Amino acid sequence: MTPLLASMSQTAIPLSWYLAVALILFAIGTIGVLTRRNALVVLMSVEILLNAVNLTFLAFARHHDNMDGHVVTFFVIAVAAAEAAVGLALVLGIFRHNRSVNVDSMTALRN
Amino acid sequence: MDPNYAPYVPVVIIGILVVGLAAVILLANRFLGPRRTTREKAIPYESGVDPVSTPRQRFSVKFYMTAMLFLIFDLEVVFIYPWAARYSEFLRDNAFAPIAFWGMMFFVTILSLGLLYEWKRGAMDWE
Amino acid sequence: MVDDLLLISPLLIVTVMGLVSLLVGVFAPAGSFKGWLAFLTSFGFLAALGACYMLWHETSAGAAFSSQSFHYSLTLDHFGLALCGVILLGALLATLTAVHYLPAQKSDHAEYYALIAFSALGMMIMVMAADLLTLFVALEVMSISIYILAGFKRDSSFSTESAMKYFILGSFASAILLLGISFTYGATGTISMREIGLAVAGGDAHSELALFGMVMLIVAFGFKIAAAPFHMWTPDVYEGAPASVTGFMAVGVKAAGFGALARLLLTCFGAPEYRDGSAVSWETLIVILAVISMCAGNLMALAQKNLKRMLAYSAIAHTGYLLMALLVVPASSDGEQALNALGGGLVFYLLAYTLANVAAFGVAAAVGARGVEDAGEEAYAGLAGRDPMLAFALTIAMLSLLGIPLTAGFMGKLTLFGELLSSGGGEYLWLVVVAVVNSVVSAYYYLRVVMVAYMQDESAEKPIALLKSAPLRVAVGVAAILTLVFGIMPNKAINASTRAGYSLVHTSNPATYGARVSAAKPAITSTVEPKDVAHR
Amino acid sequence: MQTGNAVESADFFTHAELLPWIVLLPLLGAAINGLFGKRMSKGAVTFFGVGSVVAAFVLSCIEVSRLAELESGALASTLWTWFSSFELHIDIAFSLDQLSAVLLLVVTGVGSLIHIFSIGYMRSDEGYWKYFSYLNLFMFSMLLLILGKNLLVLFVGWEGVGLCSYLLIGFWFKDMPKAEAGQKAFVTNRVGDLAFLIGAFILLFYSQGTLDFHELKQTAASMHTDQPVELTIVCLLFLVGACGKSAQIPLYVWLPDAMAGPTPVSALIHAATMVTAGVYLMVRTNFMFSASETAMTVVAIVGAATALMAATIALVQNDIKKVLAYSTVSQIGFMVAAVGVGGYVAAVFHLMTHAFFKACLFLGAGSVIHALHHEQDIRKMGALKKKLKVTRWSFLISCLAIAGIPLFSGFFSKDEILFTAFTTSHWGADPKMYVFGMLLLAAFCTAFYMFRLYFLTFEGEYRGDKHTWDHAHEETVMNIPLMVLGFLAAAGGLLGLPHFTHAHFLHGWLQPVLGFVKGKAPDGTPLEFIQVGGENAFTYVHDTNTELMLMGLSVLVAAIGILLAWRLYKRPASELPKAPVDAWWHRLLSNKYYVDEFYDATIVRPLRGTANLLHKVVDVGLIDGLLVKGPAKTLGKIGDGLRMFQNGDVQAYATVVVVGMAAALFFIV
Repeated sequence: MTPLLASMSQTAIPLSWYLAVALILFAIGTIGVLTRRNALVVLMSVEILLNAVNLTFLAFARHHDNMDGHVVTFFVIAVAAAEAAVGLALVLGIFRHNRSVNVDSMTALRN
Repeated sequence: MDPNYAPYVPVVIIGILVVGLAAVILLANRFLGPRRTTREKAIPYESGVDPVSTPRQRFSVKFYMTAMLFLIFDLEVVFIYPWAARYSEFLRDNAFAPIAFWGMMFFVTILSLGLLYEWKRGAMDWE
Repeated sequence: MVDDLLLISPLLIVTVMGLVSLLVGVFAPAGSFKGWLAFLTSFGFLAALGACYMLWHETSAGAAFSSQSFHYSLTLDHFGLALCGVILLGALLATLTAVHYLPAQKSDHAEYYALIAFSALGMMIMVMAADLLTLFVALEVMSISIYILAGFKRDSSFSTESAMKYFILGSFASAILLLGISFTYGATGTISMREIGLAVAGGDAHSELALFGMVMLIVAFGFKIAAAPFHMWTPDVYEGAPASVTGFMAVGVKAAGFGALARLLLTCFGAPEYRDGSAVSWETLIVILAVISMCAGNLMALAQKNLKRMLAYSAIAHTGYLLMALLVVPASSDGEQALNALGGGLVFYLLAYTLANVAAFGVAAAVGARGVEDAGEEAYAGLAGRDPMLAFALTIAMLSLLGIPLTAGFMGKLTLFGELLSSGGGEYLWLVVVAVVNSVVSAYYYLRVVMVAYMQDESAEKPIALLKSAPLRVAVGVAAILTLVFGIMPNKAINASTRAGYSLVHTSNPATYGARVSAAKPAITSTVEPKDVAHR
Repeated sequence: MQTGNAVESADFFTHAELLPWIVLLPLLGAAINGLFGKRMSKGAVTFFGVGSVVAAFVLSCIEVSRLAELESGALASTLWTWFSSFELHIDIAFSLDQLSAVLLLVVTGVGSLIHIFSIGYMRSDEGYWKYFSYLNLFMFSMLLLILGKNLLVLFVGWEGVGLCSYLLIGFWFKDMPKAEAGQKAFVTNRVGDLAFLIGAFILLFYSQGTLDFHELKQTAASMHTDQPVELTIVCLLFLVGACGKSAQIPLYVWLPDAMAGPTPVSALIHAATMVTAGVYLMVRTNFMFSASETAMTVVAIVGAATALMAATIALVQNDIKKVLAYSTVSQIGFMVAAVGVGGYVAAVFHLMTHAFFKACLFLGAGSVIHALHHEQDIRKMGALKKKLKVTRWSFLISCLAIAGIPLFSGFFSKDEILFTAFTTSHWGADPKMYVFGMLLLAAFCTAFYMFRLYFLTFEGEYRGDKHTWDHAHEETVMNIPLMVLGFLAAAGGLLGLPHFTHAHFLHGWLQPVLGFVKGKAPDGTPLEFIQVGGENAFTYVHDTNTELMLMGLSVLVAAIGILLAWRLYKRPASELPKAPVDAWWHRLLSNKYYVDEFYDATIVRPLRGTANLLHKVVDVGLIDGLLVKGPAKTLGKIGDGLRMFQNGDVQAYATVVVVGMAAALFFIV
């Protein structure tokens, strides 16, 4: 192993950098959920949220040097897939009724 | 060099390599290859399908459904793989070994039942 | 290993029942009557209830099992078992209401019963979960099933819309929950609740991160239990979803959410500095949520004429009352505070709430079964003339929700408020007064329902097409009768739920009970009779 | 402390196995009639409905005679432990002491008579079975209220009678105004209940987890020294509760409207029994009230003000039942005032005599209304003494009783209240002198409006249509209760002869309950607070001259009132005085001092407004308008950066979640 690579493996990127990236991603996802009209894009934003969280889990797992975070990440990925399947089916249902997948077309239930 | 940036040196190297390699290949093609252009050759290769159409084209929803189903079942490998990798260690613990085995069997059983359900409901029929 | 399977037998029974009804349904000819599956599922719930009862007595010494086979991810204590019982009871009765309701709504699919079973499974695991990963997965199992159930009437745009709304907001809340779990994990380096509690109490945790995590966990659970201001989804979803689903969702999700939240807060953040303010107390946050929830819920319900929507707002108000139960800190015999125990208020109130809501939504299902979901006033006006039994059950349910004596709801409120008064040196006297004021205000809209059912004439243009369904009547009747029984002779149930509340002492944070529980082995914690902690 | 009390309780109480049956029999009757009444014959319904109450009366007599034989203590019966958690331990238990014995006999006795009367009154009603079912349910609740051994059982009865009155007021529910009257009664009662509940919770907090009356009596003494302010607050809250149930200022508005129900119901619930529950509550917790001077003063003033105000309103009412309703409000005001000046025995005494003569008056009114085909306007009556003989005589006796003519029951009880109010004015705060004056004025009004009612109804000449006159008749089954009640209204006062005769039976009887109470003299020395007529009357001066003088005064006042009514109203129809409808005082009175309007403007509308506002502002305004539609006009110009608010409901909801989360984070960090 060259000295350069050895030094790489020893000097970790600080935890806070990972967290910063994750939180930025989370913010992007949140803004997406709050602002995008297209229901599919909203679903994608939710996926971004989940992946942002995944990133924090991995960063923390690395920081604490244990496997718990990794395990959680696996489960989150699986759950996200299940959620996406249900979400897609629901978007289809909405499309059948409204001929549109806009989130703001869903205002029959109110008050 | 500032030691703080040491971790990024490989990233930089990889970046340079990627850009460089791509540039070299493209340039080599440009300089080495013969050029006799026809109309067919000028358009991107798409197995004869018309490559230019509107990007807003709708796909049948069945693509999505199949993709989702694939995704879900595919993802379960994520749980099976680490289990398989550690299974020899589980075997060493006599008390835990049956739990490890039957636990995964239970998981796989439920998964197969899900598959059976999906099959019978016709989610795998294209038409 | 077989012993360990016995410990989770309620979960296994429900799982198997769900899978069986899923597969049986798919092999049954399309378009045939699927109601008989309801009886199968109900039988499963009944069996699981029996298993819970058995396990309750198995753990009668106050022991809590936490088996290595499941990597300590489940805790079997009286608290979990009691809430499982409440959830199963709700699921059982809600399933029976669906038998003829679904065909009337042209949505008679076998998956319904499987999904009810799966979501009940998720709820049960939620209240038993001993680590945050299990909690998260259980919550998702519950939530995803309920999303589908809410949109089960695919022909109805209301149903689909409510499902979509619930889904978007719910998955957003899941993300917040995950972020909270992640921060807590980051602060302590573990996802096991007990170890988190140890780290937090021992000062090994990164306190700000843990605090952030705690707030986000409370927010996410606040969403699930419909606490204001995270309640916005509730009325829309309750109104749009099929009535039989709403009934189950209203009671099950609330019971599971409160069970998990109570265990989580007491186990992870039960240490004194997280409770009485030298760092930041979650109790303050809970108090604020409680006050906002009961006030907002009640005020918004006042002007509401749709039965289902009114019940949604009332659900928000009841969340407010229930949140108060988390503040109960019983005094222990030796003068020190038994920090990690709850009183009997939470479980008993949830039981009363479950029964009343199942009855009310059962009636909503019966009167709304006209193809078009409708629970407006004209749907149940003059119900007493058409169907005295349903009207009577509706009245009992409303009186119980309102808290009139001799109903379970009254005893629930009395237990809850009384316990809060006798704990914590009276600092919450004002909160009890606020809650009493609120519950009196609620008389206006609850009694309005009774008045419309008894004293208004049926509306001329829309005569009630009542759903004729024997199972529904049985479910509604049983719920109403149990409401009265638990109102008149509640002592056994209250004792059981007090025991359940106290069992949290054994299973939550050992650090605050170092002396008493330090001898605990990881597999089975020590056994302390609730009497040692209780005042008497 | 608790165990000590428990031991003492065990010694104090003698087990009585019949006690629960007194309560349960009416419940049984209600259940049988409620469940199977629709398919049963009228005779069977009558048998279960009336029989259960009569049986309860018989059992009550047996138990009360047992109580009378006891040397000390009271009877009690514990059914089961209702509820036990933390320090709180509450049984479903009944107790019968001398106080509840009086109430028990009155309620079951008068209740039986009214049930019998109802057989005739309700004969042709299709909801006959339902009516008796509700009425029995009411009896059950009322008995629970009276016999409850602790505050919680009392509260169950308290809520139960409220619920039953709601059901019975709205009995003819085809009629929307009647249903609304029921709603009004219930909502107003809820305000009182709210105060009662809060008071009970505060009491629970300071009384070391007991709500048992017997144990509370002990804790009240220690509370008095440790938490005098809290005790006063509890008393005042109980007063508000009593105001709701007993129709006192400011919560009396529901009672006149409640007259929409069947007349026997008005007689039973809104005259004889339920409306006195508030008085009973205050007498029952007299050990607390006695210990708080402030509370006593407020109670006295509320009672006297109500007595006077309702009496003035009754002067101008033209509906026979409305007059009686305001009269009831006024008479209960007398009782409350009696409690306020420490005359608990006088309050109970008046409660009893009032039950007799007011039930008789209401049943008489019912008989009149029944005879005249539901005509209630006294301007269309007159000369009915020719047709309704029994009714006329019983009505006249009751009028004499309520007006306070000597030898009739009301004379003794009302006189005792006036006497107590007068003699105790030196104890406590000064306003009690005004209490006496207000009560005297109210007594004058009472005599006037009662005889105005009597003369307009039974004397003079008939002013209604001929057909009705010809069909007017009495029914035997309705006459019997009238005669019994008329007799009681005449003779009931013998139980409490004036003090100078030393033959006041009730004082001696109630002494164990109301006799010895821990209290504090104005100068601060703790003392045993003794009621009027007790052996060691410490606070009150027995002065035969004063008593006789006051008696003369009240008789004079009553006589003037009657004479005035006689002069004005015993005339032919053409000569009847025209009501000065344009006079400001007449308008004020006939609009009942505009209290309903006042409540509507200050409470009902703002509350509804708040709800609507919240609904509009938060749901429609904030979410829809501000976050969704509003920006389209205003913020839309500012830029696309705020477009997020235009997107639709779900996202607005999500925004609220995010804002809430941010607020929580901000708050906690």
